[in-house]
This record gives sequence, structure tokens and C-alpha cells, in this order.
Amino acid sequence: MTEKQNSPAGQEKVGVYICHCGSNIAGTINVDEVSEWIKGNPNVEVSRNYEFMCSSTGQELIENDIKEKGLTRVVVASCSPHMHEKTFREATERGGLNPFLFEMANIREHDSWATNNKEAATAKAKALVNAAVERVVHHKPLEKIPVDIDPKTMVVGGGIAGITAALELAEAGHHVYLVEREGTIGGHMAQIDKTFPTLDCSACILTPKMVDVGQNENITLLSYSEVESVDGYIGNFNITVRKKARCVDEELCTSCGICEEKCPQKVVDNNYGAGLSYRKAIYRAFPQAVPGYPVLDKENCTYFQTGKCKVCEKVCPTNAINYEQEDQLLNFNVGNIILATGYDLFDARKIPQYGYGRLPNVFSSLEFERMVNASGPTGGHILLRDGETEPKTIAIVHCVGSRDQNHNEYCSKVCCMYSLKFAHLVHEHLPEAEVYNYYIDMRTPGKGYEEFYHRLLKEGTHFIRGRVAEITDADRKPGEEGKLIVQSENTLLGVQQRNPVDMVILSAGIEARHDSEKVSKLFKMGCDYDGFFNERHPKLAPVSTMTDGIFIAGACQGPKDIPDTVAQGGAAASQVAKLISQGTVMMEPVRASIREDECSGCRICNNLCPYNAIEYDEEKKVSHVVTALCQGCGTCVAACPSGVIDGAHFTNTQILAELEGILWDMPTEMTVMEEV
Amino acid sequence: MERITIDPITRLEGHGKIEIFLNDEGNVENAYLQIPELRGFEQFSVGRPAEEMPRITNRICGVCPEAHHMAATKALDALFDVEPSSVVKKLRELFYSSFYVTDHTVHFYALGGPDFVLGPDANPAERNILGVIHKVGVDIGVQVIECRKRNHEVIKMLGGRGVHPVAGLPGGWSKSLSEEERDLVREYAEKNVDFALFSLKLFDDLVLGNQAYVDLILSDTFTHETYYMGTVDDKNQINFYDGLIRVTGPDGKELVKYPAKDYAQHIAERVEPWSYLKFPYLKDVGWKGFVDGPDSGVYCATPLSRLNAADGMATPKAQEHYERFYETLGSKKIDGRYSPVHHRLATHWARLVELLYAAERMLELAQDPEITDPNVRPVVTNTPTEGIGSVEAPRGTLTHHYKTDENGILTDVNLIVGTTNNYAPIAMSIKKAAEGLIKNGEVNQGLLNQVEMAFRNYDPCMSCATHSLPGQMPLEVTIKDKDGRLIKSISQFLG
Amino acid sequence: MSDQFEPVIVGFLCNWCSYRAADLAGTARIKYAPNLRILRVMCSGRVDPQFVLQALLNGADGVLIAGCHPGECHYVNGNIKTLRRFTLLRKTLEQWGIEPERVQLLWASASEGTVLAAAVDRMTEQIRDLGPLRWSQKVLNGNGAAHPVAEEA
Amino acid sequence: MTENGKPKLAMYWASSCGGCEISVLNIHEHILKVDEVFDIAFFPCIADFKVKDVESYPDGYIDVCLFNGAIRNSENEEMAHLLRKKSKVLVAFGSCAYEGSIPALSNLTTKPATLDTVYFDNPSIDNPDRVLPQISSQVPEGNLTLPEFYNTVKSLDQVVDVDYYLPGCPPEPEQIWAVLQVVVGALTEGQPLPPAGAVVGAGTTALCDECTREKREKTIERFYRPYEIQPDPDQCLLEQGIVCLGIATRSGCGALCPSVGMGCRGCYGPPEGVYDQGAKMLSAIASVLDVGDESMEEAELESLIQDAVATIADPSGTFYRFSMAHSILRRVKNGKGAA
Repeated sequence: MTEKQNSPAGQEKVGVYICHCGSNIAGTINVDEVSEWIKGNPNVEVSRNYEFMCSSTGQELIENDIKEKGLTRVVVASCSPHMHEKTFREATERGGLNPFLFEMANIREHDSWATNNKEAATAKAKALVNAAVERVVHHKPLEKIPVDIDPKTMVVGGGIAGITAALELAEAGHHVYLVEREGTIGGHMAQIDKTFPTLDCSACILTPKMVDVGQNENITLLSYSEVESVDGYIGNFNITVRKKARCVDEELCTSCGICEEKCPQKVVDNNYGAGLSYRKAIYRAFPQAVPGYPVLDKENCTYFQTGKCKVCEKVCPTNAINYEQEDQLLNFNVGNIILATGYDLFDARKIPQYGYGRLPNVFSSLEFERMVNASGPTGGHILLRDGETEPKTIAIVHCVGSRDQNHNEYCSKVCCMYSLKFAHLVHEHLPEAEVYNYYIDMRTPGKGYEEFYHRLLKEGTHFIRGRVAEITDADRKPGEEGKLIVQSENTLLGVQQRNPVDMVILSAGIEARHDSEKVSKLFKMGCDYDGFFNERHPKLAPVSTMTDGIFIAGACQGPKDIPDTVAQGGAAASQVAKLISQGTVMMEPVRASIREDECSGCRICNNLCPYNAIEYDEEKKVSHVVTALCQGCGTCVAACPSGVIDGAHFTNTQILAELEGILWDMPTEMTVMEEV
Repeated sequence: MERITIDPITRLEGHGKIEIFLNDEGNVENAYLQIPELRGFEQFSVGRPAEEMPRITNRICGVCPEAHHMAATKALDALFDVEPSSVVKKLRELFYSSFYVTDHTVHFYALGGPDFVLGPDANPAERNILGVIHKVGVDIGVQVIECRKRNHEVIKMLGGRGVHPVAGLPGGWSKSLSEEERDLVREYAEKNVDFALFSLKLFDDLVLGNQAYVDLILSDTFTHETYYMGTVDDKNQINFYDGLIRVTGPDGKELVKYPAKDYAQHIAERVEPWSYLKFPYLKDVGWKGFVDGPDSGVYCATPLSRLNAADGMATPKAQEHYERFYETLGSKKIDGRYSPVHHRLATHWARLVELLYAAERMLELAQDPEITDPNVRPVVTNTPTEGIGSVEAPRGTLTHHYKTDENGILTDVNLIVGTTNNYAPIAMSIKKAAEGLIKNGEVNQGLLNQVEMAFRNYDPCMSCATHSLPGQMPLEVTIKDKDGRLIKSISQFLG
Repeated sequence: MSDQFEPVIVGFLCNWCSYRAADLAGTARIKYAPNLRILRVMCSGRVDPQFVLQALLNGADGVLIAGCHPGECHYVNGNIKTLRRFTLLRKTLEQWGIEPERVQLLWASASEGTVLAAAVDRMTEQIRDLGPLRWSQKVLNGNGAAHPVAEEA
Repeated sequence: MTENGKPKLAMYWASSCGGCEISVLNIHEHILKVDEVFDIAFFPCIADFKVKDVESYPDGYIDVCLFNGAIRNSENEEMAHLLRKKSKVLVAFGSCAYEGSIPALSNLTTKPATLDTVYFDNPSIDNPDRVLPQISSQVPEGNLTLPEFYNTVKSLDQVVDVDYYLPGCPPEPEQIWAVLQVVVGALTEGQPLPPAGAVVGAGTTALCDECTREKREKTIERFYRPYEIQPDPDQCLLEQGIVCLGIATRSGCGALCPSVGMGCRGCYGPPEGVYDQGAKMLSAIASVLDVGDESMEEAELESLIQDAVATIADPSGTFYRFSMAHSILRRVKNGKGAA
């Protein structure tokens, strides 16, 4: 281990290519000096520097040198390997070398862009380039590992994103398991009345798609179900789903709805109904629910609570009610997974000074959505909490919980638009009413959005720029009695304002699902600080994740409006379709392997692997790695006390050689002096 | 002033060096025994977990690792304040007795034996174990090898390893004895007793039967009247594993008898700039330099010392030979105790008496019905603080002293090892032998034999003391004149 | 460069979080101490304690191990193993008198370029205050180096 | 080879305990065979030779030199150079010569600390004038000299080139005899020797290979000191929380210590694929420390792991019990190791 790692002079012929990246690198690093200096390394055959190595001419340099100068190894010093490692591996391969006989030195992101000190940057570049050369000498040719793709797919979440993704795949002829936590698919969109900016009826465009899902034979719809466990890897996931007992036999139920009608137990509908309406103990969230089978809510069912009733059983014409029904665990394989688990709405109670939950006539945006919905609790009439008075003045507060240091720093993206939609709906339902929109900035990016804003300006909505400080019922001036006073600054006028109104609507922001972290662990992928799932690349791979074979769509990735969500659902579906049509994927050969003849069978490594890729052979009394399961993290390699696990492309020798090379300027020879 | 360097192999050899200075008349002015090596166990053990000490300190000496292992284990008993169960004590003593048999055997046949078997004047090249075998016959040589073999088998069985045992635990022992194993050990113990008796017979025939040897033993050159130290049981009989430390004077009277934990009240160690080894002496008497007599705190801890410090042996056959030992060497009984024997060369005989005792004791324990009780590893929960443990190593009383923090991590370690006790007496014996022989600058071959014998009867384990091998030092004497020009060089193998 | 002591720090950064954090720091043109020299490992769990010791022997003044935050590991919990090992390694290095500032563990997610840059600046300053380590010269100074027998010996 | 055609054998101890010699004697009757096959050229423990003789030998005169003991002082080092020069094959015999062994625990402290403790601070010391042993000191009759005590213990291969390593503290007699037979075969019948630099007289895998205790997946919540627990007689000690270095130790002894219920302390050094035994041991057992998971708060996670790690007493002195001198960093930066 302490032996010099670099191989003897001339054992390999390494070509070194230093990229200027225009002035990005050359502006800070003396590329001539570095490429000249590295020629001193005994294994370096060619050393060049070029303006743009990633350009076709740059890549040709590599290909030609391999062919003409017989290079056996290639090093490119340029940007991050996350940017161009693939590019240069391919160039190396075109030149006739195994692509893994290539190594990259990151002298842009990690060096030229990180300092202004040219001298230090150049010295650091030397270390990084030398490290790459010392390392690449020890590289071994590797072959990518083919993995077959199971054409079946699981989509998690039956909102518009999941529905879209499921249908795209199903219509392409691929089987889909659609898993939905609630009794029906539809998600948030099903609760909405109209959609901005076109104001077409949400239900009218959503329900046909829901029906398609229910009818498509390529889709196995698992509603009222949750994913229990996920094992395996791209192409070969094994899934276990818990299908919760809804106490209704889906084989027998005809969705006639008599049970729901006759059920004596009313329950406040806090979910779909936003707490403004009632449902029964056995119910469907809404008439167009898919699937149509009701769900029996045991917590509120008289029979389950008192042991008496059984009305639904009596009235059911097909004896579909089954109180003994138990949760089922379903197990199946899929090749890919799309997560479309949606979002939670910000709970306005978290901002006490806005009075939601305390002041009756402060409404949440969801409550208002339900209220203006023709099929909603008030049949579409806008009324105060008393259920009869029509408000004359209405304040709509934007950015509730969004763009707020105390809550969510990010912009929820949709609130401005739906607040404008609310204003419009008020004008439509109550032409006499005055509407005040309190906004910080008006954010209307999107096709037809800004136009919609102008339309509202014409409709006479009052726009007040300023964050609302407080909403109170404590009147101080005449005219404030019995009103809600909206206290805010008008930043355009630079004055404090007290505005007495009858009704306040809080436009709550979008949050990640409360359990998104749990879900991200279940699927072995990351989520960010706010709980939204991490995409593989914010621009270039927005629906992929760090885990191959797992994709994300819709608001679970970040706040989105319906068009973006639908687009992502489609995008995720096409990513999966691509893999299915490929049939197999080639996986990075960065994998661990155990030299069984040297393994002592100590079993230290056995339960270190999160993918259970290490198995113990009771016969031979040694352990071995299941290559397809191994993801190549190298944790077991570092742990093995016998040093008999090799991590391909990250072997001890390679890393130690790199280490030796990166510290090339550190004196290691020991001074020969007698100690005293 | 002329100087004689008796240098093991040469100045480069690591493990003990004698410098003799002659005055202008060419007579001995002074002699120094230098110990040129130190390993620093007392410091690098600090910071280690106390329970590891039996497995660390046995590396002080590969010749008697069992002694260090045992002293350390007993120090742990005290440190954790746990009284070992009787089976644990018996198991440890069984193990320890077996070790004594092999250790004393090696010394008598390989180290001490040659002096008598082959005679002081025999050719140095012959004076080794192989020489002995040729003289007394291969079958005896094989017996010696067999004896080592069977006892090392017992050591490995009970201690886990043939050299550097591992089984010692505070209040316990990690290995119990099965019935099958016991049968084997009993058989071996019986063989040991026979072998010990045979060895004593051999000593009778070869030494006591030879008046020249007897005279040599009784000669003044090999006599020092010092204090003697040894561990005794409640009957003041010799015990190697446990008991009180008893010190008797040149006149045979008991000076003091104390438990090991009080060692620091009775023993102190001096430092000289010319040696890495320290010089222990009796505090109760005081340091008067390298001299003997009742006023000098110099004491001796050898087989001879143990016999002198005790009232007798705890086993019948050994007791017989104990009495014969004193009677033969002309010791008188004063109020029931034999007066001490001061003749250093008698140590070889005393060693054989101990060999017999060890063998008999081993047999007693092997026959003990309790010895196969499997419960030998108690769980210890006490918080450690300070502990002192001691045993009789073949080469002298061995004391380990530990202090720890509340987690049992060592903070202070003090070790007084067997041979160290005898550092001063050995130096004195060397000087006396030199004085007896070097007259007017005349040095002859005899000097080396004499010095060698004076030295070796202590069986000085420089492994213990300074970490080289026991007494097996090729000596070279170079005599130079004032200008350092070589006058004479004689050499031969010591041990 | 000025004459002040410039520490050399070796960084083992995980491919998915910390290496990307360093990429991001660069892309965002955050300027930080040029004293960190980065090696890429797929997961901080790949960092064998032998690498850390070898880096110190080879002359590094400090070693930085960086990985994803617990719970964000691309390999589920490789970084938990890293934390366990690091905790025990630090305890060992303490016994060896190696200041804790010299070997540090950092959690930096792909979005935390600023966190990484700040950590490098901080660590560079800490080690600059401690002074060079340069093990083989300053600590071993000849120990273990073969040299001829002194003639007079 | 010599006039009588017998190969020349030498055995020397530097800073050692003599256990290696005892282990050689423990080949018992075979020792006579050794005496028969070899000509002893230098063997302080059984024959009379002087360094003068060795110095007078032509270079490479000794066919095989078994060198045991660590390099603790200037004398040890000088002898190492002399014997290297005079020997065809130099074997680092035993743990001390191979990797420092117990004496190299001294590399966890410093020379001044050692001298203070040994000569000033012990409870039984009587040294009012604070006398320390001197490399050269004057006595009334003349001058006396001592070798220099080093600050750092070195392995043999850190001062001279070594041909073979024979591990163990001490090496097991069976292994010694096996190696001697190979050497004899090579010297007398020209059979091939192992490749230079090889570790001989031991296996290549880790000790678990030889250990008969039953092994399961390792998940350890805390560690126990050997006196804190009565281990199951058949199950892997490490799984029971008893620190056992077997997983990171070369096989060859037959797993003696675990067979009597004590954890291996690693005296056979690291297995073939490992350089730094302690670091590997550390990495392995920390990895299987079954505390904390990714769902926890970072602070909670760290404190849980801290507590579990705290149950491992003295990692340096335990994981590097025998290999400190041969570890990557070889010694501590200062005396803290002993504090």
C-alpha cells in the first residue's frame, strides 16, 4: 500500500488533452504550462491542449492519436465528468480503445471557475491532471452490463399526472399498474371547478380520462392501495402493494350507489369536500369516481363502531358488502416506475394572524373552489359562513405560505393564476361585489396567462401590491364594524391600509406531500430540503431520478400547473416507453466482486448492501456478489477486512495511484537523520 | 587503569555486558554488569485496557510468559476486586505448576547442567545441551525433550497457546478442563514426578558424588550472605502461585512478611546512569551499595532464596529432599528452622527440589475432583481502581501494579520482574569471582568458567529483566592496556 | 502566492452529492480556497480508512470526506456507514495526536455548492493555523528509513 | 553452502522476548533434525559465536538468517545491517521483526514519556537525583557506554531489505517446522523457494477461515470487554460483541485464542490483500455497528453512533496491538497515545 503506485515508465502510452473551454479554463489556468509539464510523466506519450475538446475536431484529436500514435490510455482535462465523460469515452471507443481506458480531470468546475488565483489554479491543475494520468494507467477494460427491461410499469398516484402517464403507456400497448391511495383517482384536479386561463370545466376534461383509465384493459387500477415495498433495480423491480379493505366486493358491486344513499351515517367530508360538505360512512368521493365502488370508512361506520346497523349490507342488491374483507398484499414485477404522488396544500392555520379557522369568513382557496363548484356544497353560490349572506367585498390574499421565510421560500407558481381565476369567478357570480387581490408580485408566465391578468384588470378587480400583515375583526374606525379588516402596506403608494371586507380568501401555496420523505426512501431515491423529489438533472433530465428505472412527474417534483403536469406525465411515459422498446439497457460496469478463493467467510459484508446484492454460500462458506443487484457504491469494498472485494473502476490500486499522483508535489522521502 | 570488557559477542550484542577495571597492580578495582536494553512496557501499557495486560505483559518474556500472564491476571483480580472461585485458583495453579516443571527442567539440563555434567573445565564448544546429551546418553536427552513437550501441551491446552497464553481474566479463566483432558494431565503429572526424582538422582550421582564439585559449591568464591525473598503459604511453606512475601536475613531470621499489595513499602529501585536496568533493594534495610551482610539491603530471589525464606515444602517427597538439602550442606536447625544456605551454586540443587514440588503439586491438582468444574468465567461488573498482583516466577518474585480510570483504562503501571531482584547480587557474584581469579593482571581461561558459573546459577532471565534470552551469553574477555591496545582475548560460550 | 503556509487538503467526494456540489460551486463561480484537491468516489462509503491514512503519509495536511446528507444517499445508507467509520477513525486519530480539524466529514448535497465552498475555506484556515503536517518528514523524520550502519559502530 | 556441504543457519534476536526461540525449541524432537541438516553459523541462544566471527564471514556466507525482534535501539539496527550483508536469505521471523509487535505499542507514546515513567515516576522508584541511563557515562574507574534508545520502534524491513516474513507472536512450531523443511528442500534438493517478499508459514485468507465458531450476518449494537460477558461457546465472538481481530488477521495459527473463548489479537498480521491491519479492522467493525439509520436527525444519529463507538476501548492499542510499527503512519504525532 505504501509502495509507489505509478507503474514503471513507458508501460502505458497515455494521451493527455487539456481543454481551454474558450477562456473558461485557459483564462485562469496556464494550459500550455500544464500540458508541457505533464510530458514529464514517464507514461505520457502525447500531451496537447485545444480550445474546445468537446468539439468534433477536439474529439478527432483523440481518435487520431489513438490510431496513429498507438495510445493505450486517454486523459482529458476539462469540465466535470458529469458534463462530458460520456462524450470522451465514446471518442476513446471510436479511436479503438475500450471506453473505460479513459479518465477525466475536472479543471473547470473544480479549479478555473473556483478561484481567481492563476498560479494556484495552474498548480492545482497539474495535481489533478497528474492524478488522472497515474490513475488511468491502472484502468482495466470493462464491458457494460446488459439488463432486460420488464415491459410492465407501475405508476404511483392517480392525479392528472399519473392518469396521463398511465394512459400514454397503456395506449402504446404496455401494461400499467396504477396505484392510488384514495378510493378514486382524479386527485386535486377533480376538486377544481374551472381551470385557468381558459376557464373550461375541470371535470369536463378530467372525467373522460378517468373513465378511459377505468376501461383500458392494459391498466390494472389499484385504488385505495399503497406501495409496501420495492426491491430490485431497473428492468426488474419487485413490488408489493397493500390493497386496503374497502369492505366492498369489487367483483359483485355494480356501483349502483344505493348503499351510499341509504347509509344513515353522515360524515363531514374534509378531504374532497374541503370540510364544507357531508358524505356518508360508505361513500364515493364524488359521483364520477373511478372506480365506482364505494369505500366503507370504518372509523365512522355505525356497524364497526357499535356492532349494529348493517344497513348497507341489507340494501345491497348484489350482496357486495363484506365487513370481514381484509387488506390484500399484491406482489408483481415491473420494469419501470413513475412516481406522480402530487402535492399537499399549505395549511393556512400555520399563519395565525390571517385568522383562518378563527375568523369564520376567512376561507381557504380549496373551500372557495368547492363553493363556486356547481356540484359543491352551496351549489355554486358564494356565501359567507352563515350559508345565506352574499359578501359585498372580498379580499383575495396571494402567496399564503409561499415566498415566505417563515414557511416556504419558493414560489408556488399557480397561486397568482388561480387567485385571478377566483376574482373572475366572483365577478361572474356577484357582479356587484368589490374584489381586492393582495399580491407581492404578479406572476403570470404561461400561454394566455398575462392576457388573463389584463382581462381581470378590465373587469375591475382592485390589485394591491403588498403582503398582508394581518386580518382582524377588531374594528377601530366607523365602517369597520362586523367586517374583516385586511391590514397591509400598499407598496405602490407607500402607505399602510386598513381595508374592511366581508370575505377573505387565502390563496395557499403548494407543498410536498407530508410523507414524501418516507416515499423517497421506499423508492431509494432522494428528495430535496422541501420534500420535493430530486430530478436527475434540473434541465436535461427533469423527469428522471438518480435511480435508474424510476421517474417522476407532476407536482411531486415541484409546484406546477396542470399543463406542465400533464406534459411531465407524458414525458415520463415516453422515457419508460423508450426503455421498453430498447428491451435491454446497458448498465455501468462499476460493480463489486469477491475473490471467493481468498474470502474467509467472515460475513462482515453480508448485510452492508442496501440492495441485498451479497449472498453467503453456506456450502463453500464464502460470500459472493450478485452483479445485477450491485449498484457499485463500494461500501462493501471499503469494509472487507480481508481486502478481497474489488470495486471495478474504483480499485484500491487505482484510487491510491490517483492519491499518489494528486500529491505529486508533497515530499515523501524521509530525511536520514539520527533521532535523539 | 586497565579494563576488561566481558562483552556478549561484542559491544553490539544487545543483552548484557560486563566491564572489569583493574588497578595499577593489576587487581580488580571494580566490575560492572551493564544491561543495555529497555522496552518501556511500564509506559506503553498506559492507555491500554487493563484486562489486556495478561496478554500484553507476557511479551516481556517468552521464556516465562506464564509468570507474567499470571501476575497480571492476579493484579486484575485485585484491580476489579473479585475473589476467584476455588476452581479458578486451582486451574491457574495447575497451569502454573506445569510451567514450572518445564522451565526448571530447561535450566538444569540446558543451562546449569553443563557445568556439572561436563565439568567446569570441559571444552566450551561442548558445553551445551547437546554436549550433555552426548555425555549422559541420548535417551536422557529425549526424556528432557519429552518433558518439555508434554508440559507445553498442558500449557497450550489450559492457556490457549504454547507461548504467550491468553486465558487469564479478572477473577476467572477463559478455559475450563474437561474430564478427558484431566486424565491426560494426571498422566503427565505422574511422569513429571518420576522425571523430577530421576533428575535429583542424577544430581546425586554426578555432583554430590564428586568431592571436587562439592568443594566448589562450598567455596567462598561462590558465597554471599544476603537477604532472601520468597512467597510462602500460611504454613510458611513454599508456594509459587499465591501467599505472603517473606524476607529472611543472612542469619535466617524473618525480616518481614507482607502481602504483595504492600510491596512499595518494602522495595525500592535505584537507577544508575550506566545501565537501563534498575536495582531493587530492601527499604527496611537500606541501600549500602554492592555489598552483602545484614546491613545491606541487597536481597536475592531465586530457588535457593525461596528455600531459605521458607520453613519447608508443601508436598511430601519435596519436603524429604528439602531436608536432605540442608543436612547435606551443613545447615543447622535454629528454633525449628534450617539456617540459610549461602552457597550460590547450591541454587541448582534447590531448583531440582522445586522441580519435584511443582510436579507433586501438579499431580495433586490434577486429581482434585473440583478441577473440572466448567464455571470459570464470571461476569465482572465492579469499577476498577488499583490492583497489585504477584507470583513467584522461577527467577524471583514478580510483581505487577496497575492503576486505571473508571473505564479500566490504565493510567499507571509498575513492574518488578524476577531477575531484576537479583541484579545487584549477580553483579556482586561476578565481581567476587573476578577478584578471586584476577591477580596482578594475570587472567586465565578459568576466569571465564568461574564468572560464568557465578553468573548462571541465578538463571538470570534477561528477557524478563531486559528482554534478551536467559543467561545464555557467549562471553568474550578482552584485556587492554592503558592505551587500549589489546593484550589478551579469551572467549567462550556462557550457558 | 504569498509566503503564508498553504495547506494541501485531499478531498474524497461522493459522485452524486458532494462532487456535484463542487461542480455547482464552480458553475456558480463561487470563489473558495484552491487548497482542496478532489478525488471522486461513487459513494463516501467507498472511502477506506486506509486511504485517509495514506493521504496523510503522502504529505496531505488534511483530508475531507464529503457525502450526501443522511437520508439522501444515492445508495440509501452508504453515508451512514461512512459516519460510523469516521467516528471510530476520529477516535483513533485523536489517540495519535492528529488534530480533529485535519480530518473532517462533511454532508453536502448536490444543491449545496455554497456549503461545500464555505467548508473548504473554513478547513483551509483551520489547518493553516495548525501548521503543516507533512508526516514522513516531520513525524517519522528518518524512522523506518533504511540508512547505512554508522562506520564507528 | 560450506565445506561439509551443510547450509549455514543463523538465528538472531533484536528487541524481542525470546518467545521465538522458545517456539523454535517447541518443534521438540525436530530440533535434532535441524542440528543435523544445518551448520549453525550464528545462534546466540544455542551456540558460541561472536559478532567478530560474523563480521569475518564473506558477504552472503549465511544461507538463511532468522531474524526476530524489533528495531528498538541503535544496536538492533546495526546488527540488522550486518546480518543482511552476511545472509543470502533474511527472514523477518515473528511479529516483532515483521511488524513491530507488542514493543511497537511504544510508538503510541514517546521516548521522553517512557524515560520519565520508568526512571522517575514509578511508585517504587528511588531516584532523588533524577539519574537517567546515559549513552556514555563516567564512573570512577572509567567510561561506560550504552546503545541509544530510539523514539520509534521499527520493523526489520524498515531498516534493511527482507526476503521473507514469518508472522506470529510467536510463530507456531508446526509452521516453523514446515518452513524449515521448505528451506531444506530448496537448499539441498534445489526445490523452488516462495517468491521474494512473500509471507511464509501462514495462510493467505483471514483467521475466520480456520475458526470453527458459527458465523452469521454481523450486526453489533455495542461491544463488551472480555470480562463483561460469558460468550456462547459456539458462536462467532465478534457477533457477540467481543472485539476479535480474526476478520482482519492472517490465518495460520489455527484460531487458537478464539478456541479458548478469547478474541484474536491479530498477532499473525494482516491477510494477503491488506496493508494496514488496524485501519481495515476499524473499517469493518464500524461498518457493521448496528446503530442509527438514514431516517434519523443528523444530530441524533451522530450521538447514537458516538455512544456505540465509545464501547470500543482503546482502538489504537487494540486494532494495532501487533502492527503499529508496520502501519501506514507507524507512530503517533506526539505522546497523546499514552494519555
